[in-house]
Amino acid sequence: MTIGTQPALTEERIQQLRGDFPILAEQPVGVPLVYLDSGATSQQPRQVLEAEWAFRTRHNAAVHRGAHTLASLATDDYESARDRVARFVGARPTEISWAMNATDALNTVALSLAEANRAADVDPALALREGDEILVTEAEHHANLLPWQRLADETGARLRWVEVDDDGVWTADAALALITERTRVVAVAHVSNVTGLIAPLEPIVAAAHAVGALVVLDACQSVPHRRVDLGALGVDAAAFSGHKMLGPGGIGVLYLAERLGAALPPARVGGSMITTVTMTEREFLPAPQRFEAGTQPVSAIVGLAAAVDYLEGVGMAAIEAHEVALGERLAAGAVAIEGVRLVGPPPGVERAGLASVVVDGVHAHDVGQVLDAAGIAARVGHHCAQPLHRRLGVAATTRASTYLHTTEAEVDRFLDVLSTVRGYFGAGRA
Amino acid sequence: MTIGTQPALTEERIQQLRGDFPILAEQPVGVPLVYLDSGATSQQPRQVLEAEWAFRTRHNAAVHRGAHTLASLATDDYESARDRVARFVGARPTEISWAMNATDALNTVALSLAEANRAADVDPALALREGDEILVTEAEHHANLLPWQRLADETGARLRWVEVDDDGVWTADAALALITERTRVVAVAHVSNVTGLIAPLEPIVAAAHAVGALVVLDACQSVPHRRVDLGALGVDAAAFSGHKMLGPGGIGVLYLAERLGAALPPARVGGSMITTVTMTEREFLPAPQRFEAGTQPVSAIVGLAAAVDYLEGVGMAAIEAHEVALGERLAAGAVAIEGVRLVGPPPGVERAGLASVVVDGVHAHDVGQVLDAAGIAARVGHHCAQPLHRRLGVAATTRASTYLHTTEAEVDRFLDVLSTVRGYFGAGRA
Amino acid sequence: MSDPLAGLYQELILEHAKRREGEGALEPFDGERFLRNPTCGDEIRLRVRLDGDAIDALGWEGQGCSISQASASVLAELAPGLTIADVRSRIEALRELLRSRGAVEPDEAVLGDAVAFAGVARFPMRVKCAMLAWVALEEALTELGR
Amino acid sequence: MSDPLAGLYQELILEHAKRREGEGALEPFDGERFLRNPTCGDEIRLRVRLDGDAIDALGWEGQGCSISQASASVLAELAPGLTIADVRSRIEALRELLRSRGAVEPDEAVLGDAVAFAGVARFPMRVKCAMLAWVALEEALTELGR
Ligand SMILES: Cc1ncc(COP(=O)(O)O)c(C=O)c1O
Ligand SMILES: Cc1ncc(COP(=O)(O)O)c(C=O)c1O
Repeated sequence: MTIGTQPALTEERIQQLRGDFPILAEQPVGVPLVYLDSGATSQQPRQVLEAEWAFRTRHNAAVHRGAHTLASLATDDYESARDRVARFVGARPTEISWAMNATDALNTVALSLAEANRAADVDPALALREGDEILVTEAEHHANLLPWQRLADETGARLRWVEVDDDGVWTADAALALITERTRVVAVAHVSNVTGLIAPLEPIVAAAHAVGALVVLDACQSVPHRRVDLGALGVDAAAFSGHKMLGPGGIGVLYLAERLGAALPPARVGGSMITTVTMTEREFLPAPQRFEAGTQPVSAIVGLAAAVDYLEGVGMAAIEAHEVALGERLAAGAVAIEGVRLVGPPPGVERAGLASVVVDGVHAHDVGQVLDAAGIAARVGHHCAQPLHRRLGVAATTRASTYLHTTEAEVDRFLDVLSTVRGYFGAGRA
Repeated sequence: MTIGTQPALTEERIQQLRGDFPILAEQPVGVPLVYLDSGATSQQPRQVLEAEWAFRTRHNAAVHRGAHTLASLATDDYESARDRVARFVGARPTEISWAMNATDALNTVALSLAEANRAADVDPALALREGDEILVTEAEHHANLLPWQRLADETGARLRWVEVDDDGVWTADAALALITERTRVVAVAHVSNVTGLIAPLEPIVAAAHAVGALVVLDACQSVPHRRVDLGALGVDAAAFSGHKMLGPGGIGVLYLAERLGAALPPARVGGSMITTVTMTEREFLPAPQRFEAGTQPVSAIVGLAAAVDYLEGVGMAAIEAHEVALGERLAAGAVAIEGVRLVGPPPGVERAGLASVVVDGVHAHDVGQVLDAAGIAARVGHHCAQPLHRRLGVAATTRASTYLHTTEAEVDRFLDVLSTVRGYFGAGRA
Repeated sequence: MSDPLAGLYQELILEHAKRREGEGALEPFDGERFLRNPTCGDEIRLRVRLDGDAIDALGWEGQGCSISQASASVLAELAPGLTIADVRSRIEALRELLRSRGAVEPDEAVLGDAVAFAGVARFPMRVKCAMLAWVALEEALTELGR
Repeated sequence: MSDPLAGLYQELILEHAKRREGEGALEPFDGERFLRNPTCGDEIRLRVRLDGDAIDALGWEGQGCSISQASASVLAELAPGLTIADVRSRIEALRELLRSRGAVEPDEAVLGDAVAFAGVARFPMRVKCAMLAWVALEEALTELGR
């Protein structure tokens, strides 16, 4: 069977792919590792490690600076990586610049808007004034909330948010009701890292653009797991992290649509992003260089491009189909366990390949410990989404998140162990 | 012979160390590579690559978040790396936080000061007002100039600078004359990346602290090449980059002395640096976590710690002695060539292991090309120090910069080829 | 259940996590401290009443994992009647035990039921949970200048 | 000198770098463009005078490496007398040659002395130097709406 042009992720195909991931053979607690924490950070296939090793032992040099051959080879690797990452998300190469992580990329957008707002001749398209509004959702990751809180505080704009229901779900209608002439920025996660909810982007982008607001997409949980065409989506900015998409840590991607990249001042200033500098004045290069002050994480960028090649080799459509099925299996399995509450869309409604649960009477940390003892690496805590958890009435949840190497058997093992937790702690007994 | 407790870098010892650097055996132009561009980015020994490979294939996980064993192993690696990097520069672990590169770290200090300045109850120690002054030198790298230009613009403070002489050299006296009651920040490079000048820090720190000014040190060219004890120097903040000290790209180090780290608000906000977040409020963790928003470049940090171990194994005193000797050899050799002008301290005055030169009548780009054809990777351009070059009256210089693996023979080869350049372009002929 | 877990969740711990000795808002009180473990969201508000140089009573309210709750319960049982100096040295003893990664042998005479936390030493991510109430007491005493 | 360098610095280039054909501030002029190569600091200020559909004269001032200076000189020799359309297609031809990494054969009938820049194609870091004056002319024409 094929999905798109790639083979479907059958059990056999997955076993073959797992061979590429050295860490999956590790046994940190003495039993086979069941890695269900790809939503926090993903594991890297040998191909990524090898691409970086080759770069560092053969082409490593400062890019876009020297005239020597090594520098030229490094620059070629660097720009080729940019091209591949851009193509992967439907962007032009000049729309892609680098950050430390997605958090940094989102901060860059907010800091740059603050900087634009301080300019003597503020571009009206970027101006934020008292009475203006920035719209987020109650389910955002702190990385896509705090920068906007601060931008609102600094500019006098008001931060508004789309509320979620008891399951942590929000709707397009609720969002559209809050997009008004006052809205200047709409910042939203494409896929929630807690609920697995897939945001209804199309109407939101249309409504935001109709009132001249910018749309900033937190694509951390979408780009790694499904085909995302940022150009087609029409968002103005987007951020995602290499370490969540089989790539190395230390590299985030900032997408700025051409019109925004041309208008935005840089958040970080320094070398390699200027044309002319005097002791009192500075002029900047156009995007993307304008947003790349100082020496960039070239090896990590090369590794990220190798990850993108790997993902394309496997096929994003095949990955998405596989993970959506696993997400459904997680959701359906969780609600079938007595005393386990599922967060996010109910079974039968599409979700990403992750599920967060609450076990009645047992703290998430204890749930995680029981899972860990069985070799299952899941994440417990507020997943950097405290407002959402407060709304759900819990301090912490337990999250299982999948990737292309996750098997049905691993999901079932998670559900099995989950079903033993309450018994172990005597919860549910009177 | 030993220097400190380590063997001196004799020819034999260097040849042995060179075996650790795979790239030094490469021949990008078909002749042996003479890498004299460590000042831009350094090459990595196998030990650094292997440490990262081991981390990524055995312990990779999100740190300080999950409760699972892999996350615990990763967290141990991460904090152990912080401890080693801190010890290497005479800092407490809580005084070390991570950045994308040194540029990012310097921007963080300036952005955080701007943020502190906007607070309702500005800490008087951090306040910058009209009439206040920020002091830099005319020789700064753009990374240690532009952030201060912008901070001055935003706060109304005045940017002042220590002027350099015709060789690009400045003196303690010139600096001290500019440190007054108005001075709030003194930002200076420990070692110049163009002239190799070693800043007279002691009197500057004393004078700055006497008037209550902060001292921010650009340690990019010092920490990799000599023993630097930031605690003993008494600076308030410092920045350096992993990629210039045998470590990987994508990791910068921000040192904030305890008193400053406790007072400064973060520049980047997001996950993993907060205690409590609501939809409108946020409270931050203490330093260093406060300055570490989002997923950190853990593998690069592990690699940097391996680089630090490697440097300590070789011995910083031995490295410094070796490179100071090479710097003198470069300087003395350069001035002996007709039509070659040396920038920075003259031979006989201590300089770091680098030298920048101007070849009469030949553009630096052409000089670099002739060197490259001979396998010599040197850097040509303004080295991110346009104001300095403007003062020197040239658009670009050619810089050779050394490291522990550089041999006298390599320096001599550079000088040899340099001496042929004018003949090749017919410069000097009438 | 597998071995490692049994080392962590000793019967005594599970029992204390349910018993919650000392839970409730102590009145009147001399010192109070609120602490939060940002990693997992454990919270505790601990109050202490003194009687001269000794701890008269402890009360706490909070939420968190079984380790943190049990640890508060154990402390509330152990501390009353002890001198401040004695309590401080026992807090230090627990800290040393938990940070030892298993190298230190617990002393029941000093730690009472807290010896049951010896297994936590092998789970570095849980050390903060087990220390939470104890650090809260330590800081409350310090704030009182004691 | 070693082989690769000879390919880059052909005699013709070194000769043009010294000759500096067309150097000077052209007066009167129709279009002007200032360009800078931030990597190495090469600068050029290029002026063009038109005569109907044709280039009447070029003048330039600038500083930079031998490649960029030679390339301005070659252009100033080649362009006058050609139609705008013709010059534009020759600029495109040089761009294609330089970006080809050696895959494209230079055509002397089209490029004149600029065939000497064929060797630059193997030095990607120098392509911008060789194109600087040519891009300046292209942009000056575009600004004139031609
Ligand atoms: C003196 C100095 N400061 C700052 C920097 C900037 O370092 P990075 O590019 O790693 O941010 C450099 C290196 O380019 C440097 O030499
Ligand atoms: C939805 C979402 N946004 C933002 C982030 C922050 O990403 P990073 O930590 O790589 O900056 C994450 C991951 O933690 C995430 O899941």
